[in-house]
Amino acid sequence: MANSPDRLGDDVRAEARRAIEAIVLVTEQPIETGLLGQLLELRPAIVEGLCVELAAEYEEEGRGFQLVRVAGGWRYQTHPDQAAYIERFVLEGQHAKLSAAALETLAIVAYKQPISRAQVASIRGVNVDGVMRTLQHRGYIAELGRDPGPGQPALFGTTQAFLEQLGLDGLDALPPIGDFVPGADVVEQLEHGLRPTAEPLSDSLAQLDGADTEAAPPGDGS
Amino acid sequence: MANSPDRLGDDVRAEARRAIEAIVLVTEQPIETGLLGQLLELRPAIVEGLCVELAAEYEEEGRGFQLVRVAGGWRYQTHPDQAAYIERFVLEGQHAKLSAAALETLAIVAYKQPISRAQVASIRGVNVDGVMRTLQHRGYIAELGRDPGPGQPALFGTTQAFLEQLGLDGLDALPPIGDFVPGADVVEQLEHGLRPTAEPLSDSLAQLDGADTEAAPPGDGS
Amino acid sequence: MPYEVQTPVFEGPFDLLLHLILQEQVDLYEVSLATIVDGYLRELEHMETLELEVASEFLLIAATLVELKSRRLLPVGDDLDLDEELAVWEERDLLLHRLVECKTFKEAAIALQVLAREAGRSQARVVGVDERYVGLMPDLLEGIDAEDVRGAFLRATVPKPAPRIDLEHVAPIRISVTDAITELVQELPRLGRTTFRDLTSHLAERLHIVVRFLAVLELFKKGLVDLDQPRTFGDIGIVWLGEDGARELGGVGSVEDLSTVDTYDG
Repeated sequence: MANSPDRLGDDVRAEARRAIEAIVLVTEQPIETGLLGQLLELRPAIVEGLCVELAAEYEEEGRGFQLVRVAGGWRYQTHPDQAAYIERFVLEGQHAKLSAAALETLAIVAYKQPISRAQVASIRGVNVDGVMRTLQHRGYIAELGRDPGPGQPALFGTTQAFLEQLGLDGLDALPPIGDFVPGADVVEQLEHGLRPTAEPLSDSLAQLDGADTEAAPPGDGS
Repeated sequence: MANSPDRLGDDVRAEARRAIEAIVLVTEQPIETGLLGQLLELRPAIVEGLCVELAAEYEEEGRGFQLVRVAGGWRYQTHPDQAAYIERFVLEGQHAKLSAAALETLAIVAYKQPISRAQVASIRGVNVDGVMRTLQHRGYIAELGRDPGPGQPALFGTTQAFLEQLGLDGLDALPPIGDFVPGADVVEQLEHGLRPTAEPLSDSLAQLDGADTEAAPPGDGS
Repeated sequence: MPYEVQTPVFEGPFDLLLHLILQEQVDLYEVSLATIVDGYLRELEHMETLELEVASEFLLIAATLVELKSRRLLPVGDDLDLDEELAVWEERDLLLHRLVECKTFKEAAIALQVLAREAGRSQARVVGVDERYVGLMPDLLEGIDAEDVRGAFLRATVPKPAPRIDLEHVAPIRISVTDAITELVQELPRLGRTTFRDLTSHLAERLHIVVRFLAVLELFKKGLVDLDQPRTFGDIGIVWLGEDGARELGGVGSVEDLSTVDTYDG
C-alpha cells in the first residue's frame, strides 16, 4: 500500500511520529490531518496512519491520555477512565448540564440542519426561542445563513464545539436517526390511542357491506 | 528506600502513573508534586519518583514530548529537538489575523476591564472561552485577579503588550466611546424583526425600548 | 370512568399526549374527553405566562382530540359517510406523524446525552504552545489601531434586537379554525371547484394545513361545501355549494353562524 506508514524509512517514520506528538501537544483545537501533513511534508494518508498507530500504542501501553480524532482533527485528551481524578481539580470551565428541552432541541438541529427556529418549534410543538438562544450562547449551534424564502428566517446548524462536546469526528458519526424511530409496538400504541372509531378502518369498511349495525360504544360521560 | 515507587503494588503503581499522565496533560500551569500527591492520595516523594520515571521513559521511547519539572511543578512540553516543527506550526498553522469575533472580545476587555469571562460572554451573546484563551496565550490579555463574589471568577484586563502593539501610552489613550447611536443597519435589522407582527406601531416601539435597555451593556465603562 | 391526568411538567402538547398514550396507556375511547381537555386546560394554567403559540398548540391538539373522540361516539353503520371517515383518519395520521416525529427526537436526545456524558469523561488539552514560542507568533494586531478597537467595541455592544421581537414563527401558528373558515368562505366561492391539495399547496406549516382541514370539515358539516375523494388517499375535491346549496340539501348552515365553530359542542 503506497500510503502505508510501513513504507517510510525508519528514520523518517520515527521523526514524523515525534513531530506529530509535539505538534498535537500544543494545538488548542483538534488539528486536521491535512495541516499535519503540510507541516510534516507527508501525504495526509500517511499522517493518518501514523496517528492511528500512535493512538493504538498509547492505549496498549496503558497511558493516562489518548490521541483521538474529534471534530475533523487530532487532539490529546485524558483517558475516560481517569475521569475521577480530572473531576477533582477541573471544576472551572465545566459546562452545566443541558436540560431535556435543550437536548431535544439540539437533537432536532443536529439531524435536520440547516433548520429555522420556526421549523424546530413546529416539531417540538412549543416555543423554542429561549432554548435556541441558550444553545447559541453555549456555542453548540450557530446561524448558518438565511432561508431565501418569505421572511428570510435564520437557519441554524451545529458547530465544531458541538462535535467536540459529543466527542464526534463529524456529523456523519452521529448515530443514524432511523435508530430512534419508535418501534412498531409504540407506533401501534399511539395509533390505538388515537383511533377515531372504536374499530379499525377495515372493520368499518366491512360494515359498509354487511348491513349489520353494531351498537354504538357506550358513552363515557363526556 | 521507603519512598521509592518500587515499593508500591503493581496495580497502585500503574493507576498512579496513568493518573499523573492525565492530570498533567490538562493543567495549564506546572502542577506541584504536593498537589499531585494530594489528588492521588500518595506521598509527594512517591509521586516525584513516578514522574521522574515517566520522564525517563518518554525520553527513552523517543517521544516528541517531555515531562519536565518547571517552576516547582510538572508539565508536558514539546521536546526541544522538535522546535523546527513547532515554529512551523506557530507560523503556518495558526490564523495570522485576528478574527472579527476575537477583535470584539479584545475590545470589550479593553474598555470594560477588569471583567470576567462570563461578563464578556453575556455582552457578546456567545461562549468566549476559546477566544479568551487565544487572546491570553497571545499575551494581549491577562488575568488581573479574582472577583471576590460567588465563584470567584478570574478577572481579565489588557496587557502592556496590547498597549504597545496599538502604540498607546495607557488605557486612557483609548478613543472614548461616548453615547452610542444605532447605525442604519441596526435600525433596519430591528425593523425586519418587527415586520411580521400585527401589533400597532406604538406597541412595537415600546418593545424596542424594552429591547434596548435589555441588551445594552450597563454604562460605557469609559 | 374518571381519569386524573397526572401532570408533571410537560414541555408542550406532544409531550403531554405522548405521556398520556404511552405512559398512562390512555385510550381515547376509554377516557372521558372532558378529563383530557381538563388536563390540557390545567397545563395551560400551569404556564407561568401565557405563551400564545404554545397555548394555541395545546388548544389545536385538544380540538383534534375532540374531533377524533366525537367520531368514536357516533354510531357506526347506517349513515357512515366514507369520505368523512377517511378525512378523519387522515387527520389522525397527521397527528400520529407528529407524535412519532416528536418521540423520535426525544430518543435521539437521550442518545446525544449519552454521547456527551461519555465524551465528558475526557478533558482535551488546550494548553497551547510553550512560552518560548510565543514571541514567534505572528502579531495578530498588525494593521489594527485604536480606532479599530473602538469600532469593534461599538459593534459588540450594539443593542441586539431582542429575540422576542422576532415573531416570524408565531405567524403560522396564530391561525385559528375560525380564521381559516373566514378565509375559505372568501376563497372557495371564487374557485368553485378545487382540491384540498391546491388549497394548501402554498402552506409550509403542517399545523396550518391541519387547521385548514378542520375548517373544510366544518364547512362540510354545515353543508356549505361538498367533498369527494375518488380514491383512498387520493386528492380531496372541494365544491362550494354556498348557502343556497346548503338549504337545498336540508343543511342548516349559513355563513353567519360559522363564527361559533371554534366551540365544539361534543
